[in-house]
Amino acid sequence: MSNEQALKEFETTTRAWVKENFPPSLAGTAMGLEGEASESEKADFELWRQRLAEKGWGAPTWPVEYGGAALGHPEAKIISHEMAKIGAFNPIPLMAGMGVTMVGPTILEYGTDDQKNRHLKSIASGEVRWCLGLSEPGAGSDLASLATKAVDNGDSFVVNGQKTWTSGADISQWCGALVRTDPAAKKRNGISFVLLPMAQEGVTTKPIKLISGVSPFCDTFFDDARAEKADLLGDLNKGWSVVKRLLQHERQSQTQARSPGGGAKKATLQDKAKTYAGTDANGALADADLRVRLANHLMDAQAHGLTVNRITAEAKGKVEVSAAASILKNSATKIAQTKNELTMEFMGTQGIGWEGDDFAAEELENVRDWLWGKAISIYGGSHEVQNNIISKNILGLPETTQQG
Amino acid sequence: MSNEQALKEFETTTRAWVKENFPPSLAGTAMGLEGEASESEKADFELWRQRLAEKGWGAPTWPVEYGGAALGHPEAKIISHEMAKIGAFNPIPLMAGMGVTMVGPTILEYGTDDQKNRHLKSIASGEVRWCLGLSEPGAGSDLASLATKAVDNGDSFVVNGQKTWTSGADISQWCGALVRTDPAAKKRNGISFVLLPMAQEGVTTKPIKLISGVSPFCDTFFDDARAEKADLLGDLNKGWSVVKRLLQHERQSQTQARSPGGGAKKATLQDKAKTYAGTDANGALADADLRVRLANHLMDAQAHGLTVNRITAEAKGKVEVSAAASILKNSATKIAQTKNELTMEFMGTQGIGWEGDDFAAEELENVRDWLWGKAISIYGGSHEVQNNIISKNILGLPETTQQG
Amino acid sequence: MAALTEEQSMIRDQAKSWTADKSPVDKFREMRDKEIANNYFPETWSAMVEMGWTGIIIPEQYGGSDLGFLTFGVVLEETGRQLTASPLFASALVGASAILLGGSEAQKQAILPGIVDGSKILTLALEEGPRHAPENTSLNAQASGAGFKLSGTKTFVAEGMAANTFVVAARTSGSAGDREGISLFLVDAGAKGLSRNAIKTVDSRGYANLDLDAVEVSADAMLGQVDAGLPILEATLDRARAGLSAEMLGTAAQAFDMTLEYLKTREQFGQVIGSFQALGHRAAGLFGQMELARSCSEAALQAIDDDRDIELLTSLSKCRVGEFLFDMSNQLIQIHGGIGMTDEFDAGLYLKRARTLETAFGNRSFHRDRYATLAGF
Amino acid sequence: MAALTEEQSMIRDQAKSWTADKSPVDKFREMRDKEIANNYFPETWSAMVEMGWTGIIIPEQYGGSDLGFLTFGVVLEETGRQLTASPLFASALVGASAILLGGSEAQKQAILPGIVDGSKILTLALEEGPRHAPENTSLNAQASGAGFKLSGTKTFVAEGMAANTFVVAARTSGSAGDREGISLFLVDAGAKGLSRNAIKTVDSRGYANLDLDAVEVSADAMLGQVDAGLPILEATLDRARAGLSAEMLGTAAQAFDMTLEYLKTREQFGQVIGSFQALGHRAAGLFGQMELARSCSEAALQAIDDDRDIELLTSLSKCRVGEFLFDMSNQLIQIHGGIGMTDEFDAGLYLKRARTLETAFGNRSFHRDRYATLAGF
Repeated sequence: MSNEQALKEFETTTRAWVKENFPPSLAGTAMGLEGEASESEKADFELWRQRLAEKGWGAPTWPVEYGGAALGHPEAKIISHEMAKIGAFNPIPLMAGMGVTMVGPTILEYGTDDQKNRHLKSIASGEVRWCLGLSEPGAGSDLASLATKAVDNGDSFVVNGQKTWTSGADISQWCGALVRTDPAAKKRNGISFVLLPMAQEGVTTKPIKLISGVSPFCDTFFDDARAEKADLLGDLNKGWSVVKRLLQHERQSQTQARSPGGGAKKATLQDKAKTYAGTDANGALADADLRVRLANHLMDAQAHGLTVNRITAEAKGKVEVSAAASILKNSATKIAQTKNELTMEFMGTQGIGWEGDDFAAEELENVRDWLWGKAISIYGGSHEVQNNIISKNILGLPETTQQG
Repeated sequence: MSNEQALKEFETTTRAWVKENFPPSLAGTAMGLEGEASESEKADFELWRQRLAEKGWGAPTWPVEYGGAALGHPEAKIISHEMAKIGAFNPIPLMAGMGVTMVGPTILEYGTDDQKNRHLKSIASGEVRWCLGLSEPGAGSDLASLATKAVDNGDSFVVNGQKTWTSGADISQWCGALVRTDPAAKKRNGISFVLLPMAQEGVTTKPIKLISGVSPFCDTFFDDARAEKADLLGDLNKGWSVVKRLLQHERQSQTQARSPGGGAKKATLQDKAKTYAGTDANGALADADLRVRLANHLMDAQAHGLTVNRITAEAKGKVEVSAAASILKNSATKIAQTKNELTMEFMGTQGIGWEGDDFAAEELENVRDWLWGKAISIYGGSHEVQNNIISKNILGLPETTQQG
Repeated sequence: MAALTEEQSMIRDQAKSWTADKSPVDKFREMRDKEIANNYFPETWSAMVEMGWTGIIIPEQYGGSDLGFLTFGVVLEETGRQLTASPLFASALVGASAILLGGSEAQKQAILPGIVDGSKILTLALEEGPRHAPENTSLNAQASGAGFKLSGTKTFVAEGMAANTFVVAARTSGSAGDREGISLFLVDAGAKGLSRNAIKTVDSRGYANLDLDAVEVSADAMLGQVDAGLPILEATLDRARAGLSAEMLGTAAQAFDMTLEYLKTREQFGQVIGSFQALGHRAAGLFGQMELARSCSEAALQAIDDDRDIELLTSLSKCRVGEFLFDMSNQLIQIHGGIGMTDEFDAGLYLKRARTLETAFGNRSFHRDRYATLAGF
Repeated sequence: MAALTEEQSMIRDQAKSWTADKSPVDKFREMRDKEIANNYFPETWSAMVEMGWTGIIIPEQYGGSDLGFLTFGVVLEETGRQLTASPLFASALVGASAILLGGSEAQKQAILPGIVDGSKILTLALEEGPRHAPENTSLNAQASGAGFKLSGTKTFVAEGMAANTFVVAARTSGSAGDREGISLFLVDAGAKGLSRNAIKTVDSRGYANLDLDAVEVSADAMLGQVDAGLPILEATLDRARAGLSAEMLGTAAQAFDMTLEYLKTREQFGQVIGSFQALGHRAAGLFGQMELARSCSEAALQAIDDDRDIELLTSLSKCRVGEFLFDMSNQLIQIHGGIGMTDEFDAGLYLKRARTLETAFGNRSFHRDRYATLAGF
């Protein structure tokens, strides 16, 4: 059977399975089942999670022994696609926090058999949520200057220090933390990556309220917290290479620009602009100045999408893959932020609502997106750090003497 | 008599003198009397130069004893203004090369009495043209790394090395040159400023052809050239402070943005744009995209003009002068370059002519302006150097470790 | 700053020290968090009245000091720096301008002293849709007996809950888009048929939506002549734009100062981040924008005082100061990095205020278009 | 580069090494300085014919290789890099496209083999004013006996002195602005009443202005149907735009490479200037623009080969590659500093070429407007 035939067949069986197993009551609901849900909805949700987990579809590309389904990326894509078609979704990656997207893949690469056995299945089933303790108040873009230290204490490390921007720390059960194990070594040496449970006396969390009003992150304090030696991921003092790989997984998940045109159901950006700003006799946006910038934005977005396609094609083809992938983070950021600003602009005074019935839900949502979106150029390698990387690693320009 | 009354009176007498003395045959001719001129025009031109020189109006703010008229800046402005009114002009600053604008003022400040007596009058009369030997092939923005050296030889220095971008070196009689007199000292120390005649065996010049097709600059080679010790300007090995002042004089002459609207006679930029690109039913520029950028450009120009006015007002007023002057060079540059690009754009295929009757004189002139204008962000402190200055001197940000 | 008179310098110093001491941005945060009624502290307002700020553009015969718009701009720049919330701008600048430009002598005598002593709080009720378009005014004013009956809605009315008098733009003839047929009315906040509700905006200031249901006003409630309100309205709007630009400049200048301070103190990779050339050059560029914006802002205010080129210069000012505030508020967040994203830090307050001010009285796009039209293309 | 076929890779390698060896930018400079007739070297043209480049989009039955536009783009990128001058683009892409899209079988057989073997040099004579506006075509075509008489002028005709056949857009009915009424004619360069003169442009390439004075053409000189030439013309223009974008990308990419090399070798303040962060970040930004522009260029060429979304993607490509070339050509000069201003150095050649290409077949503004219209706003 050819590869294409096999995929076709997989698609057919997947479609049938999803249709049979997805509780119709959940169709189109928010993925995380946030806010109020009825008891029956909650039960359906849990049922659906269990069915997915049993099938290994929470993390379908992982090995079967660790809770996955040992599928390829094309198959995983088919699963997503078939779910989307009938309003279904895979809630497990969200429920696992950083588990499915970042911690799990890194454990698969660097973990001992023991670590894989103990941690991966509960991630792939969505039962254990993970957070990541990387940034510190004095170590953001310059992660290597971190100060949280872990001292050898026989079977375990004793961890002291403060982490910040730990996503979902207040609701996570486990944490992957970057700690300093050799204070005498130079910055990037002497760092290790440890896994530790959050439910212990030495760990406290404090949510950080953001300008958009939500608190998805925490300050996390380690005060004689314990991490078992068996939970050292990778070699002692070699945590920098572990975290570099981890951050690659993060960047991969951030390079997709949100499609500005939107799907079939949602009004396109240009249609919304026309609704708010009006049109002239030829159907063109009445605000000619806005029209120019909207056109530039849509071109940016299309150029970005074409570049993603090109990279995929190159990867399949015989020519060497170009360095274009390095530009995607900054490009995606610009597109997302510009989209939000343009939307603010054409909505005018309806675009600056905070809450209340005087604003449509979509209007308020854009305000939150706009504020939240300011972070895209900061986290996961800031705009400036990306430029440093391109300049140095891709273009081969010499490092400035300033860089640590 | 109040100051204002005195100025009013000066204006009246100036108007009368200019009317009486300016040869009407020269009205509106090009200032440098370039290209073909009849013998009688040349004679009239020389007559006019002599009359101005006698009056001290070649460099009106200089002391009378050095060929000036000891006037204030307001009076000097009145002279220019009254000349412009009837199509007259002051050809001396152009004839003196860098003499009136840069060398002369610096000699006035740093020169010995002997130097003042020997050099200034012939500058103020337009009889001796000066060039400046500053940049070198390896020392442009980083002027302090210059290599041309001057070795003590009793009464004189022996100069060896190459200067570049010496404006009008092939037609100048004298040169002010920055030379290294102490090779052992650190970069900015060990540099001196000497004056030397160009008509000597050790000096050769080679015009540099520019992308616009003209050759206003030269490479200048010193091969055992001589500069008299009596022509050392400022102290030995202290030439850096002399040149700093010199460059301030240069920058002052470069901060005026050309008025984009133009005078009463010339068509405004927006009128020209309308002619080439057409208008819609409301009289607005048909190309809405161009219209936006043209509006931005005119706003830039007006904001720049208002800033120049503000700085003048502040200098007169009681409050401390703001640091706004530091931004004028980059601002003026942006305006001049944008104006040329926009003009290219709306002229379309008529905007890319090189020569010939198929293009109007004004179209060809814009092409030359456009190409020449690319230099504005390079010379006299490049765009990048200006930003370094603002960042360091005005905003007080620390020097990067890279800077020499 | 332009060459200020001694009086203007004094007022600037007073405004600077009062806002920094009595009404710093922390005070604004407190107002927001405690959800103070009408979104400003009564004592802030009293202090302003006491300092005479409410009378800056009002002639002496009506109790003001007649110091002019450039002086008002000096004060607004400082309130803009600290995000000081009050009806000062809405009432003592916009409201007062409408009366000064369109009011009869009787109206001036009846209203202006009240603006000065703070007992009257005026505000302009203009907008009916999300985007600024004065000539599209549609709120219906039907002749009725000796007066008019007003029906329709107004949105985004600044200090709309605190105001006791509204200057309402209404249509007495023609239809949306016609320049003729707009009239201005003074409407009491307690008038029968008028209801208002507070709207919650991202900048946490006081705005209201109004609903007018056959609100009766007498003939002498009209500012100026019937159907001829647009010129008064536009002149009022230009004063509003010039004043708002001064406030926006202050907001942006404070954001610049905060950023510069951070560049000088925050360390990364072993040195203060201001020593990274890319950031140093960015700061230099922002500084350039700021100086150019300041020239535009001052020129617009001066133009009103001198009564020349008002339209062109106010559009220039709103557009260029707006551009600087837009860029600066984004860079305020970007350069501060993660800390800039937290509600605890002030950057978000400035960013949110920036976008709100951008929408008021015409955004950059509106003024770019107007500037081009005024310049004849 | 997209995932190229083996054949495309081979052609790219051949084009790259041939242009670098036989037609580097020095060769262009020599042509300019020696004022070579028709502004290209005959041997350059023969070599191209020999390598089969003239037949890349022409079907095999007419002597071509039918490899398609993506392949042609691969070649044009390399000629763009070295500023190689020849009638390749005007004749074998634009001229050939017009015949392929509008020609009868007889016309194809009569002309295409000549394009392939280089004996026929075609070019499009379209523009009549300084700004691209195909539907404004006004050159008069009067029915006369069995044929037409053409009268009027054409400007900025690429390779207009070298061409022996013109594809002339003329108006057979209606007036400027009407989409109906335009017809396309094949006109021999030696036709009675046709005169041409070379114009000297900033990029030192071969362009001509044409004057047609009652030039007689027979009915079978028409491409397509009478009055229905615009769709053929527009489809031809889109092929021209896609091809030109590929050439522009090459020109800009070479400017990028030159600049990057300079950043790595030029020293100032004791270190190579590429280590200054502000310049490093600028280079990173330009690299980003280049990668995005490349995706657009390749997508437009591919769209023609696939016959889908041609209009949208060619406008995207001309606009975005144009933007990159504009910025890159300015930075080429700026980063090189003084040396970049000298005629001796190559930067000026690229800058001059950049602005000429920008005007051809619609500038960025034209295509931004067209993109927005196609996208429905």
